[in-house]
Amino acid sequence: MLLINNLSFSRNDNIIFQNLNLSLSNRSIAQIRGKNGSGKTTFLNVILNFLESKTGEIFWEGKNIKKNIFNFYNKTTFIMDHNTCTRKMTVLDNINFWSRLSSSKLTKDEIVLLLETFNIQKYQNTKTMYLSSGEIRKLELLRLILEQKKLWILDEPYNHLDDLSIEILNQTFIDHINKDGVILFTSHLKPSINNLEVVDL
Amino acid sequence: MFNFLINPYKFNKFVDIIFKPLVILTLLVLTAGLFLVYFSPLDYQQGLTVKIMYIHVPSAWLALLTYAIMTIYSIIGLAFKIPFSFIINKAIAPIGAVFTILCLISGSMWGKPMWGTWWVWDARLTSVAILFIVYLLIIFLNQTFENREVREKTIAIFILIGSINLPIIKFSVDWWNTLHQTASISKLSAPSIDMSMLQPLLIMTIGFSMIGVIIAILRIKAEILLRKKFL
Amino acid sequence: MKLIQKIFFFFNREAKLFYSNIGDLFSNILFFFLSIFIFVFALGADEQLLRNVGMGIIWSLLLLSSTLSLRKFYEDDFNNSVIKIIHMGGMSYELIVFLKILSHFFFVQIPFLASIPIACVFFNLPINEVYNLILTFIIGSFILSCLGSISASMNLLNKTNFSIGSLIVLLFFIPVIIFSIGTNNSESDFNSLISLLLGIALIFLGISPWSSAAFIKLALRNK
Amino acid sequence: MSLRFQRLILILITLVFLSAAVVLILFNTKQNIVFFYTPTELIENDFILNKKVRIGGYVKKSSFIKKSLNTYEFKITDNVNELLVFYNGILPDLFREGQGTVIEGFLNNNNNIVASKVYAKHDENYMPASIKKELEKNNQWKKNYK
Repeated sequence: MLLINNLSFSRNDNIIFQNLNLSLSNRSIAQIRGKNGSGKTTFLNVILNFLESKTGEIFWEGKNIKKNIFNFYNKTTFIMDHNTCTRKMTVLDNINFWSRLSSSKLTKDEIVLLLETFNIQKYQNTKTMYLSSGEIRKLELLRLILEQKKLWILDEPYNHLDDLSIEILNQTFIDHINKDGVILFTSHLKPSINNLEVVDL
Repeated sequence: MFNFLINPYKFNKFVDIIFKPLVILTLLVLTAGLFLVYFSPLDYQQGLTVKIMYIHVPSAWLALLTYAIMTIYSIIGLAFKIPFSFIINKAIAPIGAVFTILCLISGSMWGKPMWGTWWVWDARLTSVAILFIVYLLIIFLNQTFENREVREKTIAIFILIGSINLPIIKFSVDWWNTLHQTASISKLSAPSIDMSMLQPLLIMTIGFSMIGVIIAILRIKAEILLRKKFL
Repeated sequence: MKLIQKIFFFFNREAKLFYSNIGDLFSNILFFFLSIFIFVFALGADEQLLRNVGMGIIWSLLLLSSTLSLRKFYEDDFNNSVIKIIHMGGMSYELIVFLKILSHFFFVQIPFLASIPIACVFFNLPINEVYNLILTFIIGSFILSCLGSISASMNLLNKTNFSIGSLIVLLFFIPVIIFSIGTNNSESDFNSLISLLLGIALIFLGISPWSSAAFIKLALRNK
Repeated sequence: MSLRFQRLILILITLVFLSAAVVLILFNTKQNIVFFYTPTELIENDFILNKKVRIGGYVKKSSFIKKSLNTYEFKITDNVNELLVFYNGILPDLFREGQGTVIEGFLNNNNNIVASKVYAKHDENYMPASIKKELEKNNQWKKNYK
């Protein structure tokens, strides 16, 4: 249950966005639309407390996130628009590191099964710098399922993906919502997901 | 009363009033200082070479004073988030650097006849040289970062870290027995410098600090105008 | 309990990263040995001169060659925002910096330690000077890692000239060099100098997590 | 492990480190960054033969002998004990008996020094030459060196 009331942010006094209100109950998905440079990524960073908001607060499950930030982080996965996997490490090393970092309960063969669904299993032991950008993007999105967190925050999840992968991604979104998760993502595409809440910046 | 030191607009108003009289006063003080130094007596030990003291000592004091002012302003800037203090930091860094190099050059010119060598590696001289390097680093840091906020905060933190050097310079003569002599003025007993030499020294110090203040005013005003263009 | 496991896997990842680009380390050590040769050729091969001057040269070359690997500290982890993910994984920035300093100490400074005896042979230093050099380098290299972390985090957004970072390291390393070479002339008593070096190491260990974390937060806010 | 709890532990660790560091540094700053030793200090921590050493003190009155052109012999003392100094080279013009001086040189065996460099140390009193003459005239001039 994510609640944002009259959030405003300005970077050396030119205002990026002003008194923005949003409330996401369980089993809900929201999309943030806006032209480029309208502050979509900044909005996500402000929600995750990487940027200081000028006014307004953010509540997760009724508690202000500034008070106990790690409980909030413990239940959130953040997929950024740029790739965060380490280029010099192999795909499996990255996945092991992520799963240990978020102490996820997936076993080894479940992970291999996951790789097959995203059909990047044949690159298991190659370094990520040799993968194509689409495959790296899929590896990033794989972290969503790997960490099994309640709140998903994604930044431009659809770029670099082919149609088949977009279909798989939408399917994972719907499965996650049915298991009463919360999803918030920014994109300029118009995905075909029903009861999608749209926020315009 | 003192918030012209913190607020740029009040600073501009205050400065426009006092600038002209300050320049005239400085010229007067400096000419008076020149005459006093010319007629000041020779030292019983060193004779004529003591006259270098009238440049060496004021520039040394002002070098330390400028760095102390910059430290105070970085604390104000970081703790109370007053942007004007970063402008002042950027403006008076070169002034401190000039005073330090003046102090080093006049010191080594004075050292050759007195001690017998241009430069000796002892605590006081090395720490003043380090202070000069810190000043140069601050000036270079001012040109590195693109983002203004990052640049100001980084330099402010760097000034704070560098301020460990101030006590070392001040007390280096007392803590470790160095070739440089201990302070003549700050002794608790009567100052071990004769009255007829103390007066020109104080006059020259006032003259030097007024020159410093004038240049600082000009640089700060220029910096404010520069900042307005971007704001 | 989970935090200790995370810390262990943080080091695991650092080890993997270190072994994946081992070439960097060898280029640093090669720089160290090549500059030793240059000094020997510059000074001429007279035995007695090299013996007197050896410890000072080795110490300053160690310092210079360890400032080469400054950029690697936070640069690539910061650019692909892995720091944000680790922070979200449950580690505060100060802890990340502390672990980075430890891993830099183990993976960069210890190989230098291994190369000191070979360098001492080139300068045929007496055995007690070699012992002094190794002991002071262990403490000195830890101070170097702390200083490297501060100056690397200070220059995260500094795209233009990165040499300011190594200037800062050299500037704050002056007292350490004075004391560690001081262990050589025998009037000053040995263990008071070593405890002085330990004192400086503890000071830098105390301030570097906080200042580096502050710089990283500042850089993250203005990426 | 909430953020504040982690930060609290790190604050405690830093305070422990800083206090230990301050104790270590203040305890033994005195002896080792020394520009020069006084003769007594040198004699106390037993001579170091043919090791470059710097000694500071005052030139003993009436101990200054000019052997030949540019070679001198004088005693350096700190009013407790003294050392004999041999030096050949140019003396700084401030150098004379009773004046503070710093000597760099090597100790040979029977506690005298072959100096390689002699600095004249200027103490912190400045006084015009004219007043010194008057004081000498009515002989209140006394040189009390501590």
